[in-house]
Amino acid sequence: MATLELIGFGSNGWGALLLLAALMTLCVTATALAIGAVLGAIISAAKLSGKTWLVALGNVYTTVFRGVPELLIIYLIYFGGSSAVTSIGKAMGYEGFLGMPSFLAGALAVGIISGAYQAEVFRGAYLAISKGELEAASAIGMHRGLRFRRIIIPQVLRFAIPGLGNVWQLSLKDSALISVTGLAELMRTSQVAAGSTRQYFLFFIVGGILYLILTSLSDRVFNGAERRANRSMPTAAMGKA
Amino acid sequence: KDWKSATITLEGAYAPWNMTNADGTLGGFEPELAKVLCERAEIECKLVASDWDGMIPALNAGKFDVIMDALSITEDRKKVIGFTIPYAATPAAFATAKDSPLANAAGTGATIKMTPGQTGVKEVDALKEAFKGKTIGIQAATVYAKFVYDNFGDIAEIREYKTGADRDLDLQNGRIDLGFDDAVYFANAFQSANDTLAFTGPEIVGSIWGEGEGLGVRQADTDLRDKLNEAIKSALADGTVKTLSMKWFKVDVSPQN
Amino acid sequence: MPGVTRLSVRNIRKSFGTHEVLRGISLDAQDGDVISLLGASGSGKSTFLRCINLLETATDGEIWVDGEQIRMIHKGGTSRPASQKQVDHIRSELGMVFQSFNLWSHMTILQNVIEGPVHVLKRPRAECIAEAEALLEKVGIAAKRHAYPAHLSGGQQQRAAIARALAMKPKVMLFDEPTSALDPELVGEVLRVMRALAEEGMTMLVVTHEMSFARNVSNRVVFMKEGLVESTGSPDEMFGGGASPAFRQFIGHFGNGQ
Amino acid sequence: MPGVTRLSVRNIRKSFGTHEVLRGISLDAQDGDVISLLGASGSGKSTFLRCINLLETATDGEIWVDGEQIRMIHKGGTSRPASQKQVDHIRSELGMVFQSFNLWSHMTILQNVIEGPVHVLKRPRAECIAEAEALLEKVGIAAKRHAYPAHLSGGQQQRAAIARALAMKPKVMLFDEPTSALDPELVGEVLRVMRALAEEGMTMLVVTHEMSFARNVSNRVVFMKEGLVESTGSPDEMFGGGASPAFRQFIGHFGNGQ
Amino acid sequence: MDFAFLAQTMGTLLKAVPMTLALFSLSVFFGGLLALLIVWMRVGGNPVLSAIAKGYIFIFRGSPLLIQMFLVFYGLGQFGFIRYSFLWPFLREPFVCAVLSLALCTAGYSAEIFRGGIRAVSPREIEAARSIGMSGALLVRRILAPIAFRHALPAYSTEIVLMMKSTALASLVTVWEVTGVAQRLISQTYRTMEVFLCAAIIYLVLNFIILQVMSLLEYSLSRHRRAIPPALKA
Ligand SMILES: Nc1ncnc2c1ncn2[C@@H]1O[C@H](COP(=O)(O)OP(=O)(O)OP(=O)(O)O)[C@@H](O)[C@H]1O
Ligand SMILES: Nc1ncnc2c1ncn2[C@@H]1O[C@H](COP(=O)(O)OP(=O)(O)OP(=O)(O)O)[C@@H](O)[C@H]1O
Ligand SMILES: [Mg+2]
Ligand SMILES: [Mg+2]
Repeated sequence: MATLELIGFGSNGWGALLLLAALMTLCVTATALAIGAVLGAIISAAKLSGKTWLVALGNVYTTVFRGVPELLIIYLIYFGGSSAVTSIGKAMGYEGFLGMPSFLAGALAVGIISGAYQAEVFRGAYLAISKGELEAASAIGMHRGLRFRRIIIPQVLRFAIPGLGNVWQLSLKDSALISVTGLAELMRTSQVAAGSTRQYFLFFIVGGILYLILTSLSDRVFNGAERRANRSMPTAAMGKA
Repeated sequence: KDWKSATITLEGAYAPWNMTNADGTLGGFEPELAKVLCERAEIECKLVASDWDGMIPALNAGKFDVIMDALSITEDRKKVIGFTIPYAATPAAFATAKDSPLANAAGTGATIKMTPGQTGVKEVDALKEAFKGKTIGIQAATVYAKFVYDNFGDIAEIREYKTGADRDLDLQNGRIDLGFDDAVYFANAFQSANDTLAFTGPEIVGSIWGEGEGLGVRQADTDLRDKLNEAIKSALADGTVKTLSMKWFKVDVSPQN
Repeated sequence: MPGVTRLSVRNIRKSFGTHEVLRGISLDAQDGDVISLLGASGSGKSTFLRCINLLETATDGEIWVDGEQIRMIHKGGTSRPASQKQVDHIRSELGMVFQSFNLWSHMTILQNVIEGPVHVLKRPRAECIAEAEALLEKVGIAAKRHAYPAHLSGGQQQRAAIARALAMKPKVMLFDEPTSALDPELVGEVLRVMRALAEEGMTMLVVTHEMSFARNVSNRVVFMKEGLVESTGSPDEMFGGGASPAFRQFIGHFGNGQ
Repeated sequence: MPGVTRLSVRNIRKSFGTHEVLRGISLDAQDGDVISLLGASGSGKSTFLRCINLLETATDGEIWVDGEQIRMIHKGGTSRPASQKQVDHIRSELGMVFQSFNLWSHMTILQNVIEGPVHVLKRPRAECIAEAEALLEKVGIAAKRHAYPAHLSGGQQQRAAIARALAMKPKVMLFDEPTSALDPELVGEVLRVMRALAEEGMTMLVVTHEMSFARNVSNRVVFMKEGLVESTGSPDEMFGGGASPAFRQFIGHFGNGQ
Repeated sequence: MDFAFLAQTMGTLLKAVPMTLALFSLSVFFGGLLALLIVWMRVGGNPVLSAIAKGYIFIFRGSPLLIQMFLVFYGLGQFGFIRYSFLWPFLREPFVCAVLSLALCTAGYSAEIFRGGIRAVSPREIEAARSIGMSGALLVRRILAPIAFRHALPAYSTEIVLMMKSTALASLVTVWEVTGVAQRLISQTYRTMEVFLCAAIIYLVLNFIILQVMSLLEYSLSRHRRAIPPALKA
């Protein structure tokens, strides 16, 4: 059947390209999540610091990057980032254009956005740590650094896993918007295949299914991580509604 | 700069002008023409695909050096980028569903010539009665959009699409009655729509669509533009453009003036 | 070495805002002393313990732990410890057991117990594990050493918390109502462990509502009222005829179940 | 009207999976009876109360409330009530007071108390408010009627919970360890209210660890052991010399604080 | 900076704000209703309904809105039986389709959020309600829903802001809201940064207002958690 051939792996099939694109989506999202984790940690620390201006700075960051459509941010970073890099190059004596690679621009944009969401996740996780456990750490003479490393970090990670799962989910779909930078991720490859073969529905449905597969795979990873992290928690007794 | 090498961008999803093959390579009229032009200009060219939406800003940001994506040469665009001479000029026409009452409207099969901003042409006005109250789909921010607004804005409902392909789907679905676009593009679209769509009314050619489709370059890169102009001239003169055009479009799109 | 002063508190004051919770409390604990702190809710017992190991900073007063004075900086109405390093050191010499156990939920019981020795005292891990297991044996929960706190009963959690504090080899143990979050039947387990500690000569300061503990285990009873030591004495003096009217009224609450 | 049987339970059994928690318990409560249910942890006291008002469904047995039998459907090892409507009606006649109060956190105390009369019994709001205020007066927290539960002490919350149950004008009150989540000093407040209720002739079934209540307030003591009634009798019989060895051993836990 | 151009751009974009707001409010409203239905199916105990709800949530949370919208708008019309049904006069309208796909998508997310809220309700408070004879709809209306809604509110405000941003995709189906108009402006003027900056400001302001309203709502619904008198602090 022609349809099967189109999405298959033969010489006329888009299967290989689509799988590669799904892999690209995975890579760009993972990079973005890593960038976002660093930013999120810094921003949540600022918001928890209690210093007025740091808190304000954190609030501005989270408000702006959660309040502006992702597409606009991607554009602003894709184009704005290039002109910034170019002018830095000029200042250092390099004549000509220095583009920002689409992968980097896309990962950076999605990462900055996910940083805003991760900041909230980390903050919530920190606040969920029992005050008593922190006091117990002080009471045996742990200094700040040790307390942070031994008590706070492990618990923040544990409480943050479900929230991080959601952020991953959001970023996965934000990465679809990176297609405007020309990066051959899943969304753009589906569009290109659709435009080149004029089989719009076929490729959009296949693209959608690939996204669902990525989602369920990552769900599985996060659920596993959550179960592992919650070994130490009481088995929750679900109340009947 | 002596332009030993250059990067050319195209969308890779605008068949048959340019498209992506299942193995990821680029094919179609423009990639093949680009190869010819680069050889003649003695430039080593690299083709990269990018998204239509950001193409012009990205050119100016320096991500590539040349746009080759059925880019019409217009006054608005000339304000932000430079153009070579055109390598193609295509007519435009209305399309509708084959079984629609609007099929075979007055002037179907004829060709008329128009100049920029021209209205009140009798062949066009002849369509007004039939198109009254109908919905016309156009691709947003194109020269064709301006034509439809100027001539039918008062009698028909106009709906703007982000891409021509979306509009074609809605034409098939019956959400709109008519579409107006590049006739070469349409001819190819009809095939993939299983020939349920057809042209209606006259084909319109002339300077109303600008000078035709040219290569876009940064305004500062006049040396590159000049090199490419020479290559285009020679490819037009020896019929290479015509050969490629017949291969991909089944008609000759090389500029006639 | 009886007679050594393990803990000495001189004239401690503590205010929250305008509310003065501790209004000048002094107390000495010699080696082997077991002191029960009694008092109505809000009388400042918890605050007093928390000031001793600097979870709260006393507004005024002096604290010596095992002969070493905690250096404080008093400036413009607020005070803070002069050296965080000294604070950490002092805290490692004071074992604290909380009402709500406060075991670290992400660690097993054994990990909870070795955490301090390994990471604060920086002692060899293997040695700490051996000692921890002995301690867990002693408080009777060795079988649970690889369980997480959430999977233990309250009484077991509290015994683990005691083992955790003991693992630091503290000079003085501070207990803040260690049994009052427990079901009546679990109280006994914890009190038994505390009684054993007292018999081994551990210096202890215990905030409690368990009159039988105060009466039978401790060698001194301190009764606090509104931020002051209202009366103090040996259990025999206090629970015998000689107590102050306020204390008699206080213990009156407990005799009958109404 | 003494002598009327308010509650009658016949041979109740309850299993969770393969574990049989109640192994056939029967009990009658006449109008004005105050019955104390004692027993070790895990003996099934809570499960028994929860079966009576159908928060758990008994695997077997019969329950009559004020002369009306609860209709059950037993099918293939599982059972369920035949009519949700009857269940709701029966529950509205049984007032339940939980160990952990369980006040609705999003409502003020007054709203908590009138919720049932207004929305379940569908009585006029104004009337319910008047009655609720009288009840809150009676349990001594009328001043707190516009406060939210989170702003009250445990003892106050428990008294509000009692008022909420009383507002439904229940035929029988069921108490599941109503004081064991309270600080020792707050226990008295709640016990006082319960004693007053008993004196007014309310029929009550009370799971408790407060021996003084069982001894002085109730007119019957039921001792449960491993899902069965091990022994039962008047407080004088039970706490006097005549009790069974198992019960004597059980109350032995409570005399001293270890 | 070309302020005249910025002002003109702002003027053009502001004219599209009512369209953005209409898309937003209608899709949040219908999406919320649908979410209630789905969450009822999801937690109701009927395994078939629950599986359907799970599948729905999986599909609509797991795939990009762009694809959903494309398939709803261009895909539904491919089916003759839809084109000739009574629904077509509605589905023919791009605006209706845009609202439909936005609502379908947010319903999946909101259902999960509401479910989280329900799970956060203390089973003990439910038990207390049962023990005075509440059940069924009365229990849901008086106890479960108010507490669950309060728990769900913070997550739901985030979702609503996401919805506001999602309306930006509606230009795909010829509904010209703020982002679409901005893109059209760019393809006329090629001044990407300026135009997008104006659009960004508009969204920022809209979302800021939404968040303020939501936190006001949150504040007024959390009286029972606020201002615990210090004397009663544990
Ligand atoms: N962090 C704080 N901020 C303000 N006031 C506080 C703080 N901690 C305690 N207080 C107040 O100090 C007083 C004494 O509290 P403390 O906890 O020391 O009493 P306590 O004797 O331990 O009582 P309980 O038996 O209830 O534990 C109380 O009135 C309390 O409200
Ligand atoms: N929902 C349940 N599922 C399984 N087992 C249960 C459940 N509820 C109670 N049990 C078991 O039933 C037994 C009796 O429990 P129950 O709570 O009735 O005891 P109790 O006498 O009230 O004890 P306590 O004094 O600790 O409250 C226990 O072994 C308990 O583990
Ligand atoms: Mg205290
Ligand atoms: Mg119980």
